[in-house]
Amino acid sequence: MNPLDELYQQVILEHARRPQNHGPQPVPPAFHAEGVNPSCGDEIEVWVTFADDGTIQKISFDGQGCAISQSAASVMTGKAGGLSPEGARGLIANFHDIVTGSAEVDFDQFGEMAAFAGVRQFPQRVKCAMLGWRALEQALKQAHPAP
Amino acid sequence: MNPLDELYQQVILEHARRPQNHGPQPVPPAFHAEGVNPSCGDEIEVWVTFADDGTIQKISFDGQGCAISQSAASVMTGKAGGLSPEGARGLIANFHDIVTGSAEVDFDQFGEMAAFAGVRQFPQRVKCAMLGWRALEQALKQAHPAP
Amino acid sequence: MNFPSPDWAAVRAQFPILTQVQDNGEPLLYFDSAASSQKPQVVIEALTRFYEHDNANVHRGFYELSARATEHYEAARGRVAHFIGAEDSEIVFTRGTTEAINLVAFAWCRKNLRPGDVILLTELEHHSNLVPWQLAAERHGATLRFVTVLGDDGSLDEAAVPGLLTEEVKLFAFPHISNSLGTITPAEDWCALARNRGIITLVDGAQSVGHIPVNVKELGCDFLAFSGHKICGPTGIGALYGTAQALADMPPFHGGGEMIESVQYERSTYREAPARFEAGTPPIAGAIGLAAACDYLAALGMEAIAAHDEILTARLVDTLNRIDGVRAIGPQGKRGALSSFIMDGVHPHDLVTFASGRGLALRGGHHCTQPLMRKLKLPGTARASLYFYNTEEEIDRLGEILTDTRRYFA
Amino acid sequence: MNFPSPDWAAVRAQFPILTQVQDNGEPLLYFDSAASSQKPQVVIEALTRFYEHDNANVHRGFYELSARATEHYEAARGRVAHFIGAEDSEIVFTRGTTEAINLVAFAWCRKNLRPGDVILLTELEHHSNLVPWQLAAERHGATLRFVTVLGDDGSLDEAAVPGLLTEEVKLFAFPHISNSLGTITPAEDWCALARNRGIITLVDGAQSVGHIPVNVKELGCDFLAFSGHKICGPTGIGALYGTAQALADMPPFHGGGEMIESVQYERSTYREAPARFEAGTPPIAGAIGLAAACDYLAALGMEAIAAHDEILTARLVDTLNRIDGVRAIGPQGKRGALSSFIMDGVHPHDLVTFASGRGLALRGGHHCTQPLMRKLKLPGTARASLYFYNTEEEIDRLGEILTDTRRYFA
Ligand SMILES: Cc1ncc(COP(=O)(O)O)c(C=O)c1O
Ligand SMILES: Cc1ncc(COP(=O)(O)O)c(C=O)c1O
Repeated sequence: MNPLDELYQQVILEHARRPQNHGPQPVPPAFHAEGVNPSCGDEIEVWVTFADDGTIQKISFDGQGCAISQSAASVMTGKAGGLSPEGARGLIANFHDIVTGSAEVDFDQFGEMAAFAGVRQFPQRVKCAMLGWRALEQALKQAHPAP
Repeated sequence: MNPLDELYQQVILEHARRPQNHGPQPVPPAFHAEGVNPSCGDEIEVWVTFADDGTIQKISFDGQGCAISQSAASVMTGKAGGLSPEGARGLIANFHDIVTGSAEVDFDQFGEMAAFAGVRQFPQRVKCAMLGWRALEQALKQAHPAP
Repeated sequence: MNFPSPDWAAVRAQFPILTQVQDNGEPLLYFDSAASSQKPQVVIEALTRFYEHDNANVHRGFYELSARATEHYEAARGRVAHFIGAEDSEIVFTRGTTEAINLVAFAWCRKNLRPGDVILLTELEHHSNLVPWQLAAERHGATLRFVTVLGDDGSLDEAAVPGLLTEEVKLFAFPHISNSLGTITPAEDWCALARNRGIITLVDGAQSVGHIPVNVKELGCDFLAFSGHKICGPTGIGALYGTAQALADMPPFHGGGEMIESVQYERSTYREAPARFEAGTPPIAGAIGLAAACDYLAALGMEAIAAHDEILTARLVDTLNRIDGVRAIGPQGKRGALSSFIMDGVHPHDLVTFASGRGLALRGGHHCTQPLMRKLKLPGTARASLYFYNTEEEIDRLGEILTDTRRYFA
Repeated sequence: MNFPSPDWAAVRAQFPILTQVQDNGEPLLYFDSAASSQKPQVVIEALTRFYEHDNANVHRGFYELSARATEHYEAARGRVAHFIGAEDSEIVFTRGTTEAINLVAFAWCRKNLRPGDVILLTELEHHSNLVPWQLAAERHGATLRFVTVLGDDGSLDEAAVPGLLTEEVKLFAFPHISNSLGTITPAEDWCALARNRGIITLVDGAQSVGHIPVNVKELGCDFLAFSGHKICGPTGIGALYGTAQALADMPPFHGGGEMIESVQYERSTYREAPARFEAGTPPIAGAIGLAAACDYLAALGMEAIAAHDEILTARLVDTLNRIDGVRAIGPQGKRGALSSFIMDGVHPHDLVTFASGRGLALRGGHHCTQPLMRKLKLPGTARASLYFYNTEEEIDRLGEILTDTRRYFA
């Protein structure tokens, strides 16, 4: 597969065309965070509500952006639901490792997230892929400030 | 003659060793001006007194500096005495032309000033040669402000 | 047209990088000259020659090498000045357009901007001609006003300009050519209008100098800023032109060697412009490289370059508009040598990434004009910009690649 | 010494300019490296390679060439950082030492300097580490204090430093090595002392980096400034090192592209350091050239360079002192790779002009330390400065020429 086709795998293009959990959903008491990619100006907003036990109950995002940022955020919303804060932080780290090339990519382990391994050949797009994920990180920080 | 010997002609070295009209001579009501060469920090002071008819009566200078600036100032004090302000301005222009190479150099016409023609091969030294002369220009301006 | 037209194919051959094949085997199709131009051999050689033959620090040295370096450096100032119709002493070397604008925004504003004063800009500004004024306004209690952009054809509300140039306006800064839409502003008229009212003008010439003939005296501006790297020169060099009067009206900015007259421990006096604004060892090789670039462009002929730019740009816009789902943005008529465009359903970043896979170098995003993009409700654009070394064949190939791009993502 | 010593003759051969014959037929004897160093082939080639293969604007491009240029530029930051023991994010590229110091004098002082505060300097300062603080003090109502120079051996009143670092002192800036006398300051001790008292330190490393091993973490400074052109790199590039904390404590300075996060017409937000302080297109090729120079020096070995510098400098001082009527000025013991000197009855300018006629490149004057010269009652000095490419034979030849010079003018 050439690098472009690896970057724009079918699953990525599908998510970009029809993102999940997308659109403004300001349901209080949701935690809300924004991500801005200074190199392109793309912005993404993420809303998260937490269950009483601290796990992520509902997560959605809004914003316009490239196929990479949109599909990455879409996949994120599918993966992060039900996770504990630590679990979510671990997931963010996993995803970062996938797009930067620090992780062996195992489809069984990572599911759709593995499709983003093609990003590693385009270092300039790492920020796109991480945009929504960084916003989730922010929202987690707000909900569970470091002691 | 090589460029160096042309620059440091005997007459220049002589004037540098034994400058005329040299030393602090703050005789009021002398007009006084300073020249600073920013590229080396050398400073020269010039004092001028004028006769009733406006001609230069007495001119002297003080300051430490290189052989070129000292000898040029020394020669200046020998040449400028008795000149009218216009005459002195013309002399300054002549000297500038000599050191920058805009003038054919005629020893009969310019006398010791002609010895400074060697400076034109050392553009970095033009400021040295002009240091005292620029101060004279300043003093003239003070004494006879432009209308 | 009464100027000789160079053999453009031969000219192109003078740019070593343009023969490059990309990693993926595709030949390089360079359409990002508005961001940075490529360099002809003669400019690269000027740098090499300097370092191999003439390198020394300037101004304070009395030995041959330093005298030569100084001569070359000051001659470079003269050559750059000549290129835009200025006097030597009206050129301050800077790192580029951005630093040139910041120099004015700090030094000129420090002396001349008071609380309540207004700086007039346009809504087209590149961040580099916007953020420095935001910071200056904050420092001095002034405010910014803007000439409005009327639509994504990049047209400005020119009729409003006389009314906007009120008494509180102290400075009017605007781009000669917009880098994201290609708009050409009526710079001469605006400069005349402003000068009549005692308002200082700064023209951001980053996209005009080197593309169209620019003569600062005809332009009538007080300041003009431009970058070397956009006009075949090295990176890290550019210039601020200022009239003798405007430069004299600025206190020192950076302090250090070269810009001083006399220094004591507690206070100093400063030299006149341009030295006053060139603290420290200057980018000597850069200045010499920029002069080589200016000479190179002048030898090609700025009229010839502008005419060739125009032909290529027309073909570019036409090519873009023929592609299904693509819309060229910017002026209908005369414009800078670039076109922003959008492709239905394809984000600019995906577009340029895909295009890059075919060897095509485009820029995608906000082009350092975020507020403009926001105002026009664009999520950024893709932009193809060109220079005289581009060819009609390259433009045709660009059209093919964009057609493929649409197909890929649709 | 447990480091391998390079073959210095072979090293010298890597500098194309050093084989040059002067106009008058004399071979070039370059003794002005403290003003600007010469460049090895490998640095010149790094520039050429960039312009011929990798040139594009950085950061905002998604195509291959721009990705490569960005990678090289950011890798250059890492290589320069590594050279002085810093983290990548602690390096801001500047035009040189002067701009680096001005950046701190503007941005850091704007946030942190209040009326009544004091900036402590030494009487050794180069104008570039003096005038920026004069201007900052004027802007903020602060005052300057100085560590006293005790004599023309360049020694400082070190005993007074603890007493001078009072509560009002907010920043202590000093040279690591004096460019006119060669004094080496006790930088580590001073940084530790200052840090203990919460006082920020800026070390002017223009004459130390590239001459002796410099590790910023061992030095313990908050800021370090140095210039590329003095350490085998191109002109127009240098760096400011700042600890993450010190850099974070600075508001933006120049505004423009690259340094912003989000821009609206009325206000903007800014990126973190180092991007925050690199407005506009950076000197891309310069940064890559500087990294090549750092790698080159590291490959020679900074310990080996320092040891070789030391041997040559000792011979230089010895040679000077043997000449009748000549007196070397500066420290008796360890010193930077240079010596100022005076010759009885011969003004430094005449000396260096005459020497230049023999191919010898010396500097004469105040060396951008006017107040120091005035204090020491010197009408300037002549200065011979060297680097690892100089040879013992050159020093011997320098001795002969100076002997002739004395004879000529006496
Ligand atoms: C000690 C010292 N500080 C600062 C500078 C200024 O460096 P630059 O001119 O490269 O900015 C120099 C060099 O001239 C220097 O020797
Ligand atoms: C219109 C305009 N202004 C200013 C700039 C900034 O130029 P530089 O980045 O060379 O300082 C640019 C280029 O990016 C530009 O296109």
